[in-house]
Amino acid sequence: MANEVMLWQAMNKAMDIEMAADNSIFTMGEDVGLYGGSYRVTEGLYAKYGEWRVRDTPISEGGFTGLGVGAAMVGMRPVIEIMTINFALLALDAIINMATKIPFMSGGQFPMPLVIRVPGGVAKQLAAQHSQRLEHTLMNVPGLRIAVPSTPQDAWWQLRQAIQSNEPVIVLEHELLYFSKGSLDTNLDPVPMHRALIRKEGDALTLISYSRSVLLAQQAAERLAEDGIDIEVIDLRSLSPIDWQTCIDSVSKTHHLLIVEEDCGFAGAGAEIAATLSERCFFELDAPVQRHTGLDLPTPYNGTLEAATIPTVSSIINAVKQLVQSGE
Amino acid sequence: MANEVMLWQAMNKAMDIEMAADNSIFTMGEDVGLYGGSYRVTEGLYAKYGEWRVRDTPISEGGFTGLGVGAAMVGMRPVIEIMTINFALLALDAIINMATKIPFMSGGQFPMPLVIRVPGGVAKQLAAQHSQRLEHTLMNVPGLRIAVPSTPQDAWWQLRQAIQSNEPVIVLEHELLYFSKGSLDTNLDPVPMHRALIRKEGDALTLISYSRSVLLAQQAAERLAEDGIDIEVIDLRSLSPIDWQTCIDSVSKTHHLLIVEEDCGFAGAGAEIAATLSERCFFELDAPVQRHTGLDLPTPYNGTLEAATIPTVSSIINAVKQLVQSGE
Amino acid sequence: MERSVLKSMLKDMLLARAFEEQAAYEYTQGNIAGFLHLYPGEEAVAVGVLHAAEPGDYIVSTYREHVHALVRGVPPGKIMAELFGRKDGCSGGLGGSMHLFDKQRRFMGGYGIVGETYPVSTGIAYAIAMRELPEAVICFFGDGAVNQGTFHESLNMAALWNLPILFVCENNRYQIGTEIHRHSKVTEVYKRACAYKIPAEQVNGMDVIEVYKATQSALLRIREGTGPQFLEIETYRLRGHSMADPGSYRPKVEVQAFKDEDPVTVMLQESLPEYPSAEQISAIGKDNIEHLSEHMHQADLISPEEFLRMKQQVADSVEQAVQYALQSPEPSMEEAFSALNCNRGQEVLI
Amino acid sequence: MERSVLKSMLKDMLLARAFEEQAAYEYTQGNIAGFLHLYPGEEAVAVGVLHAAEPGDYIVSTYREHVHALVRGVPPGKIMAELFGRKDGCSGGLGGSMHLFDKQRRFMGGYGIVGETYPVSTGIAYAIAMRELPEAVICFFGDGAVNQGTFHESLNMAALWNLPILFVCENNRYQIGTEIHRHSKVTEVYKRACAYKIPAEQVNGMDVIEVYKATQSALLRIREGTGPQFLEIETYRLRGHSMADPGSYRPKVEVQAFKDEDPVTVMLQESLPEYPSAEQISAIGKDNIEHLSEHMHQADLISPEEFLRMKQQVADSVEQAVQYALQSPEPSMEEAFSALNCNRGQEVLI
Ligand SMILES: Cc1ncc(C[n+]2csc(CCOP(=O)(O)OP(=O)(O)O)c2C)c(N)n1
Ligand SMILES: Cc1ncc(C[n+]2csc(CCOP(=O)(O)OP(=O)(O)O)c2C)c(N)n1
Ligand SMILES: [Mg+2]
Ligand SMILES: [Mg+2]
Repeated sequence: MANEVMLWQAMNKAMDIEMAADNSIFTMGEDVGLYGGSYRVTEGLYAKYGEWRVRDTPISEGGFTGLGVGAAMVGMRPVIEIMTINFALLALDAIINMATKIPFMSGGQFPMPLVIRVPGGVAKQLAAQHSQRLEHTLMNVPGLRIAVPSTPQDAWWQLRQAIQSNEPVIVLEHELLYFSKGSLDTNLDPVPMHRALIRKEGDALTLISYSRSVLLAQQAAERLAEDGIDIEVIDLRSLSPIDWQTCIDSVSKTHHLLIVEEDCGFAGAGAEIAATLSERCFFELDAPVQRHTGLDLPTPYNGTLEAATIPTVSSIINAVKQLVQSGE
Repeated sequence: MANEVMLWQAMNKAMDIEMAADNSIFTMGEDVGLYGGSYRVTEGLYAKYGEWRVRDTPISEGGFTGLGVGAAMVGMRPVIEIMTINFALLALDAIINMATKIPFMSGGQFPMPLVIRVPGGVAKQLAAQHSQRLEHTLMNVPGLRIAVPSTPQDAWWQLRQAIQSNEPVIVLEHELLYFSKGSLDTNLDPVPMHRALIRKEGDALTLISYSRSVLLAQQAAERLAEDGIDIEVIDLRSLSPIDWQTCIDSVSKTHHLLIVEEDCGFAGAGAEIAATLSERCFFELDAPVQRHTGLDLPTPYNGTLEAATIPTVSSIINAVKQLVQSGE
Repeated sequence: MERSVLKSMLKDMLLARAFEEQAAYEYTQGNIAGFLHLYPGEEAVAVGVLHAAEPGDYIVSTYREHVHALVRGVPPGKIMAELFGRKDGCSGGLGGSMHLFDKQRRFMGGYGIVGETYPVSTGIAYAIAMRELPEAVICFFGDGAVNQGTFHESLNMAALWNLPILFVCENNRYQIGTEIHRHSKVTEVYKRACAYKIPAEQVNGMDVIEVYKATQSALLRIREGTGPQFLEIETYRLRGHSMADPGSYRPKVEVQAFKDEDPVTVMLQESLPEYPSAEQISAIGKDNIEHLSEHMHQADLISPEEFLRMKQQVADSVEQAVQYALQSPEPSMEEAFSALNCNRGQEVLI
Repeated sequence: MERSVLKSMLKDMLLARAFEEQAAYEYTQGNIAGFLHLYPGEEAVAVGVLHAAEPGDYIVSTYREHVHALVRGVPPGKIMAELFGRKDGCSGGLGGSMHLFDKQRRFMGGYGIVGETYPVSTGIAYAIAMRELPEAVICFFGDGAVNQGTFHESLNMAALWNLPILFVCENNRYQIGTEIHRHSKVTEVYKRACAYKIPAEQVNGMDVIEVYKATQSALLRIREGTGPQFLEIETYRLRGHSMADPGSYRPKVEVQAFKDEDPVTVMLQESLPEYPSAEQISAIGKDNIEHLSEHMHQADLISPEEFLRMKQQVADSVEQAVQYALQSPEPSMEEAFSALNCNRGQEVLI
């Protein structure tokens, strides 16, 4: 039975069910405990599981992310919350030099069942230092997995899968999605963690996206359908690994590919997607692969400008129309 | 008059001439002073300019890189040396959240004449934590410039240009190049800082690379020429901005593009190059753009395996041959 | 202390309170968005410290910095316009509430990432020391910020190289919802400076005169070449951490603050943090503004009429600030790109 | 102290010295590459500390960790094979000199990035505390590592949550070429623990007995629930920072160390750091190995014959270690990928 829930509620439930099942799981971060989490994902857990399993931390991102690494080495399953991705810049040594290198450097002696949850993205006028995306940086790290859920159902599945996995997994959560609603059926069999899903079928063009941009793309697709342009919308759900086969199959059908992402375009996540699919679909493509991305500009505080730095439903519609026409 | 010098000597000379000309320049980093710098770039400067202008620091990468930012805000021209790129993970908040955001967030009140010099790359069995490359991460930062000199002449020009520029510039120096020799003519007019250079002309294929890989590519090109395959080798010299025009002109001539880089392939620097040129040269390409890159694996300590994780002259030759044939 | 200094401090405190309450109101009206961190309750810190500073000194602050900018002399209209995201804001509408900058007044920014004020300050101070100038840097940060690694790294370097920095910890005992005993082993923050041999003391942040005097002598020591100094100023914020924070983690009886004499005229929406009640307030102690104004009345340093006039002036200037902000246009995308390109000279890039 | 403990410590110190000198030799022969950081002069630290630890305790060390691994019981052959980059190395030849790991012996790694040992240790200790086990973590680091931000962040958390960690600073007074007075304002490292209320003391690292005793009582306090403890152990490295470092920044007269009784048989190449001369040595004090062996001779705890036998055993085991390393094959690329994939279970990824 599916329920309508908000994304944070799906994650909160996922945390709860996993923590109840396995007492080697603990979560840690700024204000995850008494306060209940900036975006409510850990609400109620402090009261239920106590301070050792739901730990408020000092402002020491490098220190407590690294703490998660050490704990994972002795069999714990830490879920570290970094309050926002912007602060994760302070924890990259722990993530890149420690979490993903230790399993390898030790010759495979120490698996790393570590989960790092990070809100991020362009939200509402939070200005340049609080509006970043870091997908590209994390993608280039061998051995790191990246989940980017866009629906409550995926958030429920992927957070649980991340916690159960022995790989270091980053869950990137878009700040504007926590309070978005969607159906959640807790009895459904999970889709594999890194499988891409086709959110809407179509044959005019393949649109690949992830996280919040998928929702915008779906809205754009509905409007385009009214104009008789039927596009296929793929939600990647994972940025490392990427489910190339689903993408290739779609491009082989539509012969047009548009990538939509919120990150700055230059060397963003879309670069890898465009590069690989340009190569692997070379003989299928009727027009160059296009990226419709955020501007290469720090995010301005002013709301009008901020909105103009990232894709919107109407800018996506325009980009699709242009690309479809160019191929004709 | 050109002299044969080692790359570190060219950089050392560049530092010296700039410091002599402008006393708002200072340099700072671990062992840059009394010890003379891990790779000798700052040799002799401590004695000549004193401890305030050539400052040995504690091991506090985040702190002293941020110190450079503050000093640049009041008109100094700091040249911060981070001992290797691997430690720059500890300084990314200073680079990304401070150096590149302050000019913008302040509405343009504070230019940022900051240079950050960073040795890096796969050297000789330094193992996973000391063999990283971080190009992709830095490229995605709007407002950050990245110079990647591969010859003593470029190192001389680009370090001086970086110091004279008001933009925040990262100079990525390959650890295996410091003791490589090349000619240096200090009287030559400089090539613009971010201009790509064609190191060898040819029409069979365009090979784009940067830093140490360019030298390997040149050797490969010479051997290929003996087999009658004449490729064009482009040295990007800069990863942000990228001189697209030089690349496009070349691909329009050769119709084949191979990108060679030492970084892990997935979401590496090559992804942006491949994505943009696949798009912009779509109608010129006879075969898919190929990337010949480092493996998506942390660097093993064992020397044989280490060598097998990155492109070599012979692996480049193979990659060229395969691509040229595929397009036939 | 000179009467004129006291008067001017009182006026700045009134202005600070009125400006912040107005900002809270404008937030509820949708004129301000994003994170908005307000200062009521903490006025004596910024006012006391900055009145003791010289115009040649540099100020580096956090995301809770409107009042620091105000006291430094940034026109209220410029600040309000920035909060509104307008072109005439002190950061051109690009920075917003957390990123106020004013180069001319050596107001070196509002920083949003906790712990950034330390390295910025050491950098400026390094430049001063290298050039042997008589200037100092005043570096603000909260109690929660003390656990960031840059604190440690920067204080060591500042001490090692004898840099002219006054470190000012605004200890309001909370890191958002985490009370100081739950984020720091050593809760007397000034004691942590011992690890760097930096002279440090604790100051009552409810008493602006004490803050002023402590700052004066610390700056004097800096100018005499004694190197960095450290003040822990004990204070309290009356509101939640930001406008998004209901502040429900604070036990009601604990709230140590006084209601402003000038009753808060802002209509607080249900979702916004409530002020402590009059009872809670009287159970504890005195608001810093009331403290100073009573002192001045008693010492006959200000007449009731003058006080009223002062309040009116303050109210007027806040009103004017709002008008200034409202009539300012939004910045254009072109302006955004030229801000990014302020780094560019005439050089040929490619 | 028990005679058996003393003997076993002496043997480990001799083994440590011989192993490291052999490694230096193998480096000059091209059997070892990369950065090689050696321990001669500092043996009393690892030996004294680790002999006082229990098998259930966890050890976390830096890139200068061969001896810590040796004393912990990792077979010399396994370590030498790792330095040679061979498959039978304790990290499968993938980690090398700076990244020795042995899960079974709770040797939790050699870390190459300065400052990483703190967070790894707090993480392990958090797990211990959460599970209420009687174990402790021993966290090694150098004097230069103390200025990294993670030091500060981790010590605060360790103290705040009362975690069972023994912090051991190996103070050899140098951060590569930077002498301690030039990298730290407070050079008595143990005093820096005051910022976290962590009990701390200074120990003579040339006297293994003192190190052993100090560690014993610190670990006892930890097991009694007193929380983290801190030892600053004063020591000195006889060689350069690594094999690539000529060590020319150290004034000759300053070199505070003794030449090993067992004369260094290694032929040092010109490019390698030289040992201090006999005069320099006698000008200062005693090498830690000589110190202990003299003590044991005088107290009649060991006979000259037994001592000679011990040396022979040590020489044999180092020789065997080299043979073991030489006959071990190189790892394959397949093995490298399975190390990366040790994180994988049966789960379907896509
Ligand atoms: C590095 C970093 N981590 C977390 C945050 C989120 N955050 C913003 S303010 C704050 C609390 C800061 O507390 P304190 O330093 O005491 O200052 P106060 O807000 O009380 O003035 C936190 C955790 C941040 N901005 N930067
Ligand atoms: C974060 C970081 N910065 C710099 C280095 C380079 N480095 C390696 S060892 C070292 C000196 C460390 O000195 P100390 O902590 O005293 O240890 P010692 O080598 O004396 O045992 C430096 C600077 C590094 N490995 N990691
Ligand atoms: Mg606070
Ligand atoms: Mg040392």
